Amino acid sequence: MPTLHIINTSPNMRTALQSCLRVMHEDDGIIFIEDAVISVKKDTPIAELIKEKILTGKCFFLKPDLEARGIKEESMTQGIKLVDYNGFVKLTIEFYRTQTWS
Amino acid sequence: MPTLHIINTSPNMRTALQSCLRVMHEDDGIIFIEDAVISVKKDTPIAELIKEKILTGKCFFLKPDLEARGIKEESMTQGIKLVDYNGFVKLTIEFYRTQTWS
Amino acid sequence: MEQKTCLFINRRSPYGSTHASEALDMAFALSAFEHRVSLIFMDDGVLQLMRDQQTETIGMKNMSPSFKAWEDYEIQHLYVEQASLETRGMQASDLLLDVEIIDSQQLAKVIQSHQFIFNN
Amino acid sequence: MEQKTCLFINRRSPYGSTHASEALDMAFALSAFEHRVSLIFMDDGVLQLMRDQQTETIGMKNMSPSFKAWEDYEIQHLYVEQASLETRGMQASDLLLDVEIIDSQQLAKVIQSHQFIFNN
Amino acid sequence: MKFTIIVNNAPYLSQSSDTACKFAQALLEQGHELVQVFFYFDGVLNALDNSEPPQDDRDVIENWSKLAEENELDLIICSSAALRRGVSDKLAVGFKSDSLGRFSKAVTLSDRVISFGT
Amino acid sequence: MKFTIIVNNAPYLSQSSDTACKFAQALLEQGHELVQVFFYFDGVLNALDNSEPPQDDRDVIENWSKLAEENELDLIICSSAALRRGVSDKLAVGFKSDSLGRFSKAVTLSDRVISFGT
Repeated sequence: MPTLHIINTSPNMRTALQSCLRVMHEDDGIIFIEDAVISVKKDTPIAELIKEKILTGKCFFLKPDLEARGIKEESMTQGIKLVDYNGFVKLTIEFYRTQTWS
Repeated sequence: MPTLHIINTSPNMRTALQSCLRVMHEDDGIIFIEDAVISVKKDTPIAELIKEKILTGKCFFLKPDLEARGIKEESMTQGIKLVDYNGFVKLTIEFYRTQTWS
Repeated sequence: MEQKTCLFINRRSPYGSTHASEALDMAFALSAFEHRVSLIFMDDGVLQLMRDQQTETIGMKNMSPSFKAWEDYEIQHLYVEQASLETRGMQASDLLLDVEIIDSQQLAKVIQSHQFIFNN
Repeated sequence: MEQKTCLFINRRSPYGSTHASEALDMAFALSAFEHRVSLIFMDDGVLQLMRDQQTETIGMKNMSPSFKAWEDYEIQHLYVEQASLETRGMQASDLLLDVEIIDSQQLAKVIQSHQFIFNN
Repeated sequence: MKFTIIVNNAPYLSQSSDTACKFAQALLEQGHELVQVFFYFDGVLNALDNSEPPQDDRDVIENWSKLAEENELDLIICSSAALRRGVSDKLAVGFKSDSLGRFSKAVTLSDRVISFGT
Repeated sequence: MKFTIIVNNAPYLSQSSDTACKFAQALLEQGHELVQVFFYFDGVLNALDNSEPPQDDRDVIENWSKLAEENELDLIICSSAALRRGVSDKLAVGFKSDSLGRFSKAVTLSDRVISFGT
């Protein structure tokens, strides 16, 4: 019964992502929203941190938050998945529970 | 004209301390208050980070915040300096300006 | 009423904010209303359990006595993450309560065994 | 009135909070009242300067036009820390303004040349 | 499916309240049930009446009030968190102050409980 | 020496308001001058009237009011930050709402400007 982890603060500024990755099950998903969407940028220290998780196909980003911050598709790590608010709702149903990390 | 840097969040949870250390001048001082006082514990990753700064004799901790969190003197890194609210005020006069990192 | 299994993940230092103390209030309330509540202390949350907290000088309410209220509620489990203790140079003997100290993988399983997770 | 030299250190991502936008309001106000104001963008603050921000879908006010107001105020300097750009995979060409890109040691000197520092 | 949403942060300080409102709207449009929106910690500050944000910015509190009116929602702020912070009895449209017991009942009825912020 | 103190965070959410108040008290006891305490960002929420924290906890807002009364201090909340958040005209004792211009004058008169929180 996998969990959807919701990260809403920047991993450049806070250590929530490290804690999340430490206690995450391999079937779990992760969605980056609000200030956390900066994690999408390729070839960065954070990209390295979530590399394995991206390979599982369960790494999601909230598209409206990416657009707001002017982050272009060509600068994103390959293999991540973009969702809108509707897709976010669907993920919370697809996964059995959510856990928010700030 | 040295600066007193004020850190008020835990370096275990946020990256403010790293940013502060990156742009700090060698004459500058640093005071840990509120949740930041956990940095006082010896033999930890944070202790390692501020090791050099402690050697300069300009690493201060707000004692009331240490007491509140039950941190004992024998678990503290050697060479740090404890101040009360009065001492904190005096430091802000002794140094030329303050900069707060959250 | 249908009981739910609720897990509180307490990651914050006490006193730096009211998160620690208000999260406890919520945990107790859910327990009083028949939900099955457990708590995990990890990251700076382990500091909530430190012995000998003295809050007179900062002028704030001492949280430690609240933990004695455990016994009045049917809290299922109190877990502490080992890695969080180690990073902070802490040991089980520093804590004011008997707790179950678990590693990060066990913690992942605890999360999987609950319906709702509350973070703070 | 005695002018002061004021430095704003902007470290926050835009939109995740109003810190970025309210800090600008304060900087502009101090400048309007004859203080000598400079700004540094470092850490996630460099994201405030990204081109092509589109905030319609999140329903928030776009910050980018505010930066054009620079020209109406006598802002002394706009600095961006090189290391903060690099960590985020960003370059000068990603930014919507001409700024002075400086390294961390130069930044330390900029801090030393101001009387008051404002953080956000 | 039955949702409870928890809003933990003050408006404007954090985007969490905005995101929670967008999320609530999306789940309602998909035909799901929103049992309760519960405001805790500084989230209770979303209920402050008469806020006037700058004209060119969004009005977070009004967005909640509209959503509540259009969907006959319960927006519940925690009474003890509100009392501590000085959030008075006069609340914005759609908000009610109630106990953690009321929240506990919503938890009972829900398939998902989702937290925004802290 | 002449100080201005800036309080950037809401009470209770963060200890910063408590620390700022203790710091203000200490500097006044040492005979320094406190030109202004300015509340910005969510700091304006320190001025909410009629808060009632639990009896066994401290009352952050009352602590400020007392300090202001005993020392005839100016506790200034930023009017535009307050308007945005719904902090009304009826403020706790000792607080006044005013513009960033008022703050700017305090900066002019100060030897030290010290920020607590954000």
